[in-house]
Amino acid sequence: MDLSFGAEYETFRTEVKDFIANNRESAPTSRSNAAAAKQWQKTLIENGYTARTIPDAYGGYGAKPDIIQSRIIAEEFADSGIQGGMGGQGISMLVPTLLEVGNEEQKLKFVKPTIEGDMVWCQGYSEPGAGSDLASLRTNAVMDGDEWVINGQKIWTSTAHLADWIFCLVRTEPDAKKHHGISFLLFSMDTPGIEIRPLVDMTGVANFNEVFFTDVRVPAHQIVGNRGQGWQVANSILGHERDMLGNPDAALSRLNSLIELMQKETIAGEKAIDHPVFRDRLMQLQGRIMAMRFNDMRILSSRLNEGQDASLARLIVKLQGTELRHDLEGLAIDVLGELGLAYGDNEYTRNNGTWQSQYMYQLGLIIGGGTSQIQKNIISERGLEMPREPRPAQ
Amino acid sequence: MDLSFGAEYETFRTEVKDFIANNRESAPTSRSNAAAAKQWQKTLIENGYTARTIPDAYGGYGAKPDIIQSRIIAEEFADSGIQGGMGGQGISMLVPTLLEVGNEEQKLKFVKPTIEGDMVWCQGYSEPGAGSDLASLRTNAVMDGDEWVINGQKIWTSTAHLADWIFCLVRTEPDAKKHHGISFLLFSMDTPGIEIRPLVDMTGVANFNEVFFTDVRVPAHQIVGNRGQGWQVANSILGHERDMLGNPDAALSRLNSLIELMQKETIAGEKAIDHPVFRDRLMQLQGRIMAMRFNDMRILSSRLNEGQDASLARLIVKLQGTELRHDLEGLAIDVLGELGLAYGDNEYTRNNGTWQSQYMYQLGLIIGGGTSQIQKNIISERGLEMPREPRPAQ
Amino acid sequence: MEFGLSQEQTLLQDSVNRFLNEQVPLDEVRKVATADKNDKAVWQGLAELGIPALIIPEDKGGVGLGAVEAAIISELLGYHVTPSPFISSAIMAPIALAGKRDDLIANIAAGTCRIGIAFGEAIAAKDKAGVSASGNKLSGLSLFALDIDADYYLVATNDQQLYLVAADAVERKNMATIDLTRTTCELVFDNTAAELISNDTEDFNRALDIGRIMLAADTLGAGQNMIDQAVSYAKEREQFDRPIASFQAVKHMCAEMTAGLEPCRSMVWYAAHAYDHLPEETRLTTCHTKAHISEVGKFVAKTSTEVHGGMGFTDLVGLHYWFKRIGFNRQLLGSPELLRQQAAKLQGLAA
Amino acid sequence: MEFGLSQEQTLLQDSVNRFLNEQVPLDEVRKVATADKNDKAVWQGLAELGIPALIIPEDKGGVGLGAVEAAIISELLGYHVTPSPFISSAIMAPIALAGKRDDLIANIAAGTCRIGIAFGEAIAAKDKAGVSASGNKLSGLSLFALDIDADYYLVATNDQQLYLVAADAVERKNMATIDLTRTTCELVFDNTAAELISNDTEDFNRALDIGRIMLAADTLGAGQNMIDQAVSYAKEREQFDRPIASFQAVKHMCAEMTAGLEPCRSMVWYAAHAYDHLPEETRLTTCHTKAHISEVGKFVAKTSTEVHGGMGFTDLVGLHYWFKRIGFNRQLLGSPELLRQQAAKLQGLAA
Repeated sequence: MDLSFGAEYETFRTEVKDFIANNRESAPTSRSNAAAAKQWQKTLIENGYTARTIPDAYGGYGAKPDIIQSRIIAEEFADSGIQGGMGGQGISMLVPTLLEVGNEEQKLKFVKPTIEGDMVWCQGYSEPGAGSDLASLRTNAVMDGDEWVINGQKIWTSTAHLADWIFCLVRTEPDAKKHHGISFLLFSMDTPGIEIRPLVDMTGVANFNEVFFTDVRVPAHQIVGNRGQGWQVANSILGHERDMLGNPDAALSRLNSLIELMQKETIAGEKAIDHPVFRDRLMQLQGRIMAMRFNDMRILSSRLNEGQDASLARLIVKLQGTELRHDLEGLAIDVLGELGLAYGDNEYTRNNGTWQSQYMYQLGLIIGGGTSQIQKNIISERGLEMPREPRPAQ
Repeated sequence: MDLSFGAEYETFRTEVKDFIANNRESAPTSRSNAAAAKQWQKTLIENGYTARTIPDAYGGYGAKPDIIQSRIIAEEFADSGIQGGMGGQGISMLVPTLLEVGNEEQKLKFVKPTIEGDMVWCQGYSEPGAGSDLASLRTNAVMDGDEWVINGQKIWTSTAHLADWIFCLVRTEPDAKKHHGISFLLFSMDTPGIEIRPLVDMTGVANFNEVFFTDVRVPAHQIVGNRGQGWQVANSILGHERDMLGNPDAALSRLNSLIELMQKETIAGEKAIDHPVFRDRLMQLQGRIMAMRFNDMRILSSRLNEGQDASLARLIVKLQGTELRHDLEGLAIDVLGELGLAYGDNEYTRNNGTWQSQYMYQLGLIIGGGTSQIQKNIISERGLEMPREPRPAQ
Repeated sequence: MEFGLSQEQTLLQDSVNRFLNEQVPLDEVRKVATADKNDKAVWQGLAELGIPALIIPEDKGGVGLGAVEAAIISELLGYHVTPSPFISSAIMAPIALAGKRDDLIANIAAGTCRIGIAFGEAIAAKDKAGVSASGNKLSGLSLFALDIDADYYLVATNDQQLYLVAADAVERKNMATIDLTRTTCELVFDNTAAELISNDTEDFNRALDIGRIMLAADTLGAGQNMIDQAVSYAKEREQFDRPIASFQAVKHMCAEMTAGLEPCRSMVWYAAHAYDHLPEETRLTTCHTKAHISEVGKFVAKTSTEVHGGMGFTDLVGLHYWFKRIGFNRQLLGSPELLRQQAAKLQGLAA
Repeated sequence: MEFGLSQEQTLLQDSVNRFLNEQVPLDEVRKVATADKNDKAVWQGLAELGIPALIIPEDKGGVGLGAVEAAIISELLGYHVTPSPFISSAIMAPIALAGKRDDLIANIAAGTCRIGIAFGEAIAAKDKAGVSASGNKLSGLSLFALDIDADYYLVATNDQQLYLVAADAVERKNMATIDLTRTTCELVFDNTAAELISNDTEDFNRALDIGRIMLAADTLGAGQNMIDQAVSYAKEREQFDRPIASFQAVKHMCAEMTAGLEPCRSMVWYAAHAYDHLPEETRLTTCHTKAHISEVGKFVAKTSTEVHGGMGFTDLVGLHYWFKRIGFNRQLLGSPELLRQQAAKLQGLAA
């Protein structure tokens, strides 16, 4: 067991710290405009603090992959509170996909503007009728001359109203088996025939959109991989998304906010932290978070050290992490009692009303990105090698 | 809403109380012999305090069924602490079955000695390979001349070592569909070829047995119902068993013992009841028990008042009641800490070690009589009309 | 012995249910919730059915029914997430004002007067809030008082005395909560004229008891609707070429919700019956009823949303109205932890 | 950065696992448990593998390994429900006696001396029990002391001073518990001669910390075995013409157990590593580790029994040995509630 990253990496950490200290002034804030944000992103790329391992031929920094370096960068930017590299589904999902399975022309055309923030993407996967069973999607694209003609509807398209382009799964081979009839297309959100409707969710905010396609015409070459291979193309990165959910560091940070809250807030004149039942629930959560943080360390270690197997540890993160967060936010509401009900434009909300909004949003995450039920199927089938449910007789 | 049973029944209650007061001396105790117990049983039948609704032609008291009278009798005997009518699977399961579907000869031959305690029965349903899927049972009976020849094995046969006779499900029609190939046989446990092995369970006690049959020969006429109808015969009373599990009055009595315990026991010098976390768990259980007791009142009411539907209330009793009891016994163990570990021959056990033995036994009940998983299937399919799982493709 | 609804009670239930189904479907609730409208038209409709007069004695202009009838109406209002001042104005206020202000009670019965409830600080005072009385003047702050459109407020002081305050005598600010089907407000008292209604804390507690039973009934109804919606959605929704209702995981989620909620119906009936007929059992039963149903409700709210998958998370289906109503009921007039603590005290099991 | 087992640690694990698989299968455990035998032969076998000497420094006759190695051995002993005085004699005693009684430590390492642990009353004194010292004499009562076959007992007084008492100087009675793979006893002190080992409560706490980590590791192993058995049983057992492992309800039960237990492995590793290398994190991590794993273990014990159906309830499969071991570990050296209370205190969140 060796929990340190070693001297070499501590040097690297110092470099990152120095960069942050020296460039703090240039970092954009919530009040900065888009141009400032893009300028900062370019600075980060030039210094290797984002798009670090993307080849410079495609606009990246071109370093060889190093998980610890990436982690140190993430830690230091998070600690400093200044803006790190841009996120979004284009950068986190499309770019890795293109680098993995895109053709040279696509890499040259799309990667650089995407990572530099000039090209914002949204993801067109889920449909109203295709959730857990994503491969049953029905949005279809028919070849007409040298164009695809797309009709159908997507849902849960989080940044559709801001996006320049979309990467989208469509059914192009209606006669093939369901996983083999899908293609992965890229097209501009300015293409005629696209309608975006904001999708208000239970938090009261439109975090997502519905997107409708009516005879949307897309050049034939804007396909990633071959016709009918879209499912494999999409799956080459789906694991990424799952890994992003259930992060124990975020849970720890929320727990610490809750502890602060409980030290401040009173119930009938008594501090909430002195209420033994709430305190016991708090400690239970702290124990669960601790377990998930050490689990996370084990996953990191398995990626660094050959021969270490943390596959089960990894399979359970989304399930455990989202339930944990939901429970944590729920405890805060219970601690606050009636004050926990305050929401929206109410001066009595605590922590900007995030206890309620996160209580609901985390329930959304329990459902999204593979519901808890799908997660349990995956854990039992892939992790424990239990049989799939038998195919029903027709 | 009228929670009283009315004046007429209060008169009846007084009669029962008087009987108990006047006959207290004759009631057997744990030190009485079998003859005294049988004599008491006869007295109870003669006075209509057990076998009340069984026709006098078959040895019963011959009253018309009255749920409230039965309940008053049960309540008064329980309250008084004196021995009520005999129990056992012969009296509670076989007799109602015979009265429902037995032929006249069987009723005349078996009911009277059974209710008088001269004929003790055990039940031969479950097999090692047939638990939740009881209808897949494989113990078989082949007709040879005018006798059945039985081979196979039963399990969970609770009073096999004490029983005179067994009522037993066997496969007699191997070529029929599984629910249609079963017959319901009665035979003496003295028949050659029967071997009984005690089945020790996790509580450390042999509460059950395994019973092995090797060429056991049984006269052809000892069948209830027709060949192949055994499944229907057995099911005419299976509901009875399920109703006996999860009784909220028993839970209430245990809760009261736990409250007493918590008022007496100390943890590091502090009374357990003053420990807010344990007290909160206690109160949660009290709330759950209250809910189940009122649920039980509703079920009783629906049997008394036409047009009241309590079918869902009834379907959930076994699932909720057994889980509740398991949780309750578990709380007592947690309250006792290390003392909760004491078991068997240990002077430090509390309540005769029943917290541990019941914690385990109630887990047995969660499993037995239809596991919690089967209960949830039943609630969703019968109660909520959700579809059965599709039949697997072969 | 009869522990179930009588024919009259079922008829009452049916008529109100029909009204709510027809006149206040989810679309109407949305309009109130999103502030295009307030709940006055709904309340007017319910007044025509006699709902504000439900438990007011006949000789005071009411219908003269009891707590069981009140509970089954509250359950229906929860089932339909109906915006209305039912619990505050039609139930808690008449109990508290009985024999004190028959004039107001008659107006409540007629639907021309609404009375809000400001009990929060007397149950568990929040930081910096709390109300105290000096002579016939109130000072202090009450948060999450029920009903922004009330004409009067029944205010409980920190020491659980009851005062009546006219709405126009007090500074009143809307307090937004997650539950947009109800309104709550902040009341600021600054030497505000008030009428002493009772200095017997038992009067405060009787009004509180029935309020808690009503909130429990509301959660029962809301939870039942969420289960009904989940079961029905699961039967329609197909994934992997079969209705998701045929998946054991989904079936078991629905079975667990049902197993939890079904006994709550009997519990609400019993608590309401005890309120009118079994005074020695009322308070303990009430504490446990609201606490237990709040816990079951929390589970049902989460689980039924999960059965709906992503649709449960959207505003399209509107399931969140029930989710939030259950969340609101959980905290109001005493959280489960507080109620269990009180249950222990009532039995001499806590100091 | 490496947070996982080294090759040496894996080899150690493999060799002990092989020994336990071959020499102490369930049938052997049953013999010890049902009192036909005691655990001396098992301990002798483990001594030949160097287990009693595991964490004793090399210059004291030991192997000189650390808490992580101790934890993976404890996990294995839990996995195989092995009867042995490992936690008391091989781990807690050498920590407490270090620098005080090197002679005994050498004997422990050689496998010729067993030391029991009587800490219960210093953690949470039970009614009428408790030990006090006067001069070098002990008086009082200690319950559930570990190991009926010990040569000495390390006794903690109510004020957490550590004393060593020879077994033949004290009245000792067997205390039967649910877990027949361990022995505990009642020790009655009546002006009993004792040797003061330490009056620094930190010495008591260091021994307690590692004992708690070992119990957590034992539950981890026992829980893992119960999951393994449940999964394997589910794959073999057929009902309704298919393996029950293909039913979603059974799959999800196994998935939930795995999701709960898998992070516990990392937690035990970390706590053990912290014990040797991160003193400022040790105690809090230890409290949470034992508390959390006790809760997960309780769920796994129940759920894996349910997966086995009736067979899980019988003695035939013997699953209950694991069930009871987990139950024993939960209460010993501090229950989850007590540990969470202590965790809060360590952070200044409780008085």
